[in-house]
Amino acid sequence: MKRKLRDLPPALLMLVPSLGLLTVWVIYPLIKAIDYGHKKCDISSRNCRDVGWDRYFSVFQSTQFQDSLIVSLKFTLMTVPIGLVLGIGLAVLADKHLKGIGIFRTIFSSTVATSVAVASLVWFVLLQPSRGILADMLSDWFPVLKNPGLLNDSGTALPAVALSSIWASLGFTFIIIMAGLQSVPRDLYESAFVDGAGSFRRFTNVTLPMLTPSILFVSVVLTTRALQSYGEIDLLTQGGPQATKATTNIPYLIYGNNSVIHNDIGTKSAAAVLLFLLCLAFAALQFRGFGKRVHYGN
Amino acid sequence: MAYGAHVARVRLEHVSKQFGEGDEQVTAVDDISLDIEDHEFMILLGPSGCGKSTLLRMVAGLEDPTAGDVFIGDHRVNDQLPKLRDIAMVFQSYALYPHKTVRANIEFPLKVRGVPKAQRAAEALHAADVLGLTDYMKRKPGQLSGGQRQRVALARAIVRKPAVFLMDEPLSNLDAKLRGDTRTELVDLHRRLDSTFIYVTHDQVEAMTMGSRVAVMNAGRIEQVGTPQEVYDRPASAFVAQFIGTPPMNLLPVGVLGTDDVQVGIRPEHLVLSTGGPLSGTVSMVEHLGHEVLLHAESGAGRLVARVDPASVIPAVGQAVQFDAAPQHLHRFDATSGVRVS
Amino acid sequence: MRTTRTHRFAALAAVGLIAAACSGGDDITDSGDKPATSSTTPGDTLAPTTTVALDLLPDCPTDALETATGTVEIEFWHGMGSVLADELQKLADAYNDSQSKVHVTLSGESYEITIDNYLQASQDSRPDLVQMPEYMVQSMVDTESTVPVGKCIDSSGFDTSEFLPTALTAYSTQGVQWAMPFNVSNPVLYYSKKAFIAAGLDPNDPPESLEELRAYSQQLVDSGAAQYGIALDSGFDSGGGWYVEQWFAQAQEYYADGDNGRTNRATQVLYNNQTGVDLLTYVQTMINDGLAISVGDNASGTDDLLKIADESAPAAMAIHTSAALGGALELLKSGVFKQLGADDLGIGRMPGPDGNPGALIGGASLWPVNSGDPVKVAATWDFISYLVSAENQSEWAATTGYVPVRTDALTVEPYKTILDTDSRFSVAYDQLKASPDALTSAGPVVGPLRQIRAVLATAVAKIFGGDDVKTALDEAATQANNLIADYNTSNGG
Amino acid sequence: MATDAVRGARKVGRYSLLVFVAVVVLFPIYAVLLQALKSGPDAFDHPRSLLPVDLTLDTIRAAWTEGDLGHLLMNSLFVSSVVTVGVIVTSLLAAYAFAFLNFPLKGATFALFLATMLVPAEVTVVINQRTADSLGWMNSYQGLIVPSLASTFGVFLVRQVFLQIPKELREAASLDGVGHMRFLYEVAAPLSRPTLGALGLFTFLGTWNAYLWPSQVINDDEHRTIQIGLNSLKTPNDISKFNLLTGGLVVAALPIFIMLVVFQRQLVRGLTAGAVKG
Repeated sequence: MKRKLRDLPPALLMLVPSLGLLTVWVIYPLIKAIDYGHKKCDISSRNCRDVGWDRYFSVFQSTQFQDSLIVSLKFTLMTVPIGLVLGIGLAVLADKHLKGIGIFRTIFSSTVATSVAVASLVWFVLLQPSRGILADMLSDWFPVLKNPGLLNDSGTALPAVALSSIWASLGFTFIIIMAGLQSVPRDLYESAFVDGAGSFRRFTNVTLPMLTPSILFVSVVLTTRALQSYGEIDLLTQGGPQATKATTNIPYLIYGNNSVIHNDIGTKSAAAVLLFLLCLAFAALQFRGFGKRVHYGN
Repeated sequence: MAYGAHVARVRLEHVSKQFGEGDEQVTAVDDISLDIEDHEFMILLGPSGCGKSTLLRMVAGLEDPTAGDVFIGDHRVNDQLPKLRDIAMVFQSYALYPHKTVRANIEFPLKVRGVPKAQRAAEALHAADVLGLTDYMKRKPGQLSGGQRQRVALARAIVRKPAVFLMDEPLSNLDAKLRGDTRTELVDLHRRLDSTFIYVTHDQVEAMTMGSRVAVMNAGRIEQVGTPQEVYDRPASAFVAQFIGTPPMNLLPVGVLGTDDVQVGIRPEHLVLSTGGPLSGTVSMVEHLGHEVLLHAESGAGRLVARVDPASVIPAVGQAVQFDAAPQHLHRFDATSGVRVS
Repeated sequence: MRTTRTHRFAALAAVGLIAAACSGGDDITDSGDKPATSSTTPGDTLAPTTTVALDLLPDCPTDALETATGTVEIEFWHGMGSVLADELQKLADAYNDSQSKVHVTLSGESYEITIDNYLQASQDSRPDLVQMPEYMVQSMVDTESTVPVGKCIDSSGFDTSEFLPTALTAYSTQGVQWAMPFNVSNPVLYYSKKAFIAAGLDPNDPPESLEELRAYSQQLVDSGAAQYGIALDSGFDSGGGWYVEQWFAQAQEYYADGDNGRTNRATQVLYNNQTGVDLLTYVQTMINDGLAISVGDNASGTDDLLKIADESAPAAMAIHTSAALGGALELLKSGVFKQLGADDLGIGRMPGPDGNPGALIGGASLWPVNSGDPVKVAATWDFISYLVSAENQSEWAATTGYVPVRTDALTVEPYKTILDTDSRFSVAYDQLKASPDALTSAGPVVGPLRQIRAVLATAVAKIFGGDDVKTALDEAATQANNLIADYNTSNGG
Repeated sequence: MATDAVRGARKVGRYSLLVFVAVVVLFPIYAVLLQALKSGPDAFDHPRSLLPVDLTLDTIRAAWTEGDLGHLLMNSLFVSSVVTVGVIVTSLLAAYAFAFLNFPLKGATFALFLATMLVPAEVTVVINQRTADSLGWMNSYQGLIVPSLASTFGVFLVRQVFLQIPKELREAASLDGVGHMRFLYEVAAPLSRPTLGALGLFTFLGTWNAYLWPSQVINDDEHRTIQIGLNSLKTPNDISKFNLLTGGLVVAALPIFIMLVVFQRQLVRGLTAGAVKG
């Protein structure tokens, strides 16, 4: 007991910077946002009145939130599994002792250097229907690239944003999975080989199980990114095409320039808190689903 | 307490230590009182989990006693920070700073205390010299062998010239040969230094060969304190009797060679082959160890082990034998408490 | 312990998702309390004309600058990007160099970010002057944070006789001149003269009415001169929102009640009336007949213009803000597009119902902020009056493609020469000048106009895609009326 | 066992696959780079040529001056560097408390730390903008830097490393009278250097790439960072600058690509540190 208290002053001193910053910039705004969620405010968000906590339910049930929730879920389902599979594929491909493999590894991890802004604008330059490089090169085979443009078509806009996002995350996924692969003890492969397991069986019985911590980590990070993606939407489609709002995900519903709740801090906060709960639920599901199957090296 | 002022008597009075709370509470040290004289080499001996390390750590100040008092010299040090207790400690894992050189490791305690650079270098060199480390001063711990690391840890301890040395199983990570050599060195070191040593081990050989006194601990209590010879010759309890000595003392079932409330113990060297002796059995195994032979026999009183002269006639396995023992070599312990009765 | 909690979370989330799937969809703007006015029918609730009590508004002590000691520092947040920002900076630098009483510092972002930053900021950290696009009028009034420019005009005796009436009216409601028009633009028709010639059309006689637009398009497509007649977009700042407002102005109809919100606070939009249905049915037919092509939301802002320069499937025309003219000509001059030079670009007035002239002004205006410091307010006014001088408006219009807010700017260099040598720069001005001086031509003033445009843009995009016109417009109108009611409840309506 | 011929064929197959995938992954970067290295009429040939001919730095140079990219880069560099150092310091301190000290509610406090990791920026940005505003930090380096100075991820990462430092090391030091701060900078921090390097790189990248917060807190040219500045090269009102964007992209991405090549090992360690120890 005494010892615990003896450590308290230094502990407080050491925690104060982080704890103070987190309190001011994360915890306080979170609480404040939860509070705003049941208020309605004027254009400057200063004079507010209470509209009741059931606002959270009505926001959740509103058409716009439901639509954007579906977009968010679709986007997550497009980016996470495909990103994972591609990342694992690249890593397995590059996990061989071949001459010059280092160059390929550098190339595969290169997109980690692109920010959301850079990656999105790269794809903007590629996909712009009249001047885009890809649009120009491939429109004979894929007319949609030109008319109305991959980012302007209700059917292809979200997959196109997802493509940009998958590409941007590929380097990250590759690096993590690659590191996971390299930490698999070689004798495991050798013993599986001796046991007569073919390369596919070695992959499913040795590689994948040993990769579970890396896969869990990547999937949590990718899911969080997918659920919180804003920059790529803002730069590529601005939530459009408007007819279907095909890329208005929850963050864009909250922050998008032409969102109907753009100037309504109360509704925005309520939607943001709901997004937070969604992220929590996803993280919990992933840890639960994966948790028991994760093999930690130590 | 000032650096180098040696008042090295260590006194523990009714010291207890509990870990955990509520149902999960565990008593690691249970009301121990112990007096360690100045310049004594005190061994705390016991099986793992008996509380000996906890006791040592309370002397060091790394744990606070739940009850009781710890004195170093004339001062009650319960509330004193470790650095003020004039002690040095050698850990089982040596606890060397892996990123610092040998020299920096040895100098570090002095540096912390603000000893001037030149003096600190000289003293580190002296300590290194004492332990034969002068050739390795620029290496880092990772580049040293286990024995060398252990000596660096010792050097780091002696450089401070503490009143009390605390050692927590410092030899357990060494191989058998090195352990033997280091035992001798430690005894030598103790002789040369004007310090009290408190040494924790579970190895009775270390206890017997190095200690000026041994405190045998079991389940948080001290069973016996005495010189190694006393502890061996007159074990204060059945536990001590069995813990000290290899092979351990034969403990006969209650009633055999004694009364219903007394258990009798006989050391293997005191069990002699004697036709018509009171303990009969069948030889189950014969161990030839060169200078002696260990004879294992199954008897009505359980398994017996006798140490016999290799020059004598050794019975074969399966042969029926009888043993006897001189009355002065019988140790009697209370059947329920295990305490020595005579 | 941890797993139990995790389980509970997961279960909760699952329940939530299922509940979500089953629940009905209300509008998100209904999510507070139901506004009382949402059930009334459009047009019924015209309140009597109100005027704002001028005495209650902050004063503009323009002579306070005389009392200032030393240089007065003022801060100006604007929404200009790239070359426009550079040009604005040039004007400000010249101002700073020309006198020592006032020094202005510029901060530029997009309009959207400027708006957000301004609205979120406390009054203390707001700038002394802010530039706001035309759709922000009612919102800015409701922040009660500015000094009405009208008071400055009165107090300083500033002469506004040379100003375009429509430009001034755009920024006044209920008798108060709130802001000073600065960068005025309006949509014009951009077209490829080359395509017109190839189709046998007169490259100097662009279509003016919607009927002509259709006929021209037909001929362009039939002749093979272009794949499409016109490129349309459904961006909320252009084809999806703003242009519809333009067409209502050209048809001399109100877009919102309360005389476009200028006599009274608006409570309803009116665009789902017959005029709206006719207009958008026209557009839909154009697309269905292959005469027009939708370039979508125009998220990049230039998709429609680039369609004119497209090699493989060009459109011959596009409606786009006049503000882009300078940049477009510069781009074409650089020779990036081999098949289209700067001289091949034609500019015509925005084709509208019955070929009526007239356009609503777009662009933005200058709002002096009520900092509470008379000296700063006076200094801000000094800078405003500098920016809208004939000389500077001439300079500004010449480099940007914006329309001068005053007629005498046309007679001053460098704009004068440009007009003389390139008539394309005068089109936007001419159609603005020709606008009738009526409230229908002043455009709607509605609190959440930005959101209303977004809502309409969705409807327009749906109509482009083939949805029923009336249904789409009605849906949008309902949603817009909700927004207005919701806004009015929260903002002293 | 496979024959040499089969093995050779496999090798060829594997290399072709590697090359093909590498081309696909690199294509966007290559295409944009190529676009940036062309100017005027060459930039928009139809059909577009992918051969590196007639290259010029004109577009990049124009983007550099037009977008004031030098200034933007310096801002990003300054902000990212300060945040990196700050995060390392705050993470070290907090991680030390969690790893080496005992105090009431330690578990709860740590859980609170971890929980903040899950709060999306979308929830906090609006309120944080207010906070920055009331502190007078709009359009300032403080506004860009201070809110990012604490990193839950950093605390978590450093704590993991600290937990692997033998307890005896701390005990030995405390017997010598080494205080917490001294142990931190003389023993614990040096021992975690690889992780700190990784954390630093990770933080630097994250700050360099930040988009949402800088766009909300900065409203002037003086403090704008490169990510936000890029958007001004894509401004809707100015059609003439279409190709400048590619030049800007190259300038914005280049420093990070160089960093990636130079610090590849640290980067990998930084990214994997979170994964391996979950």
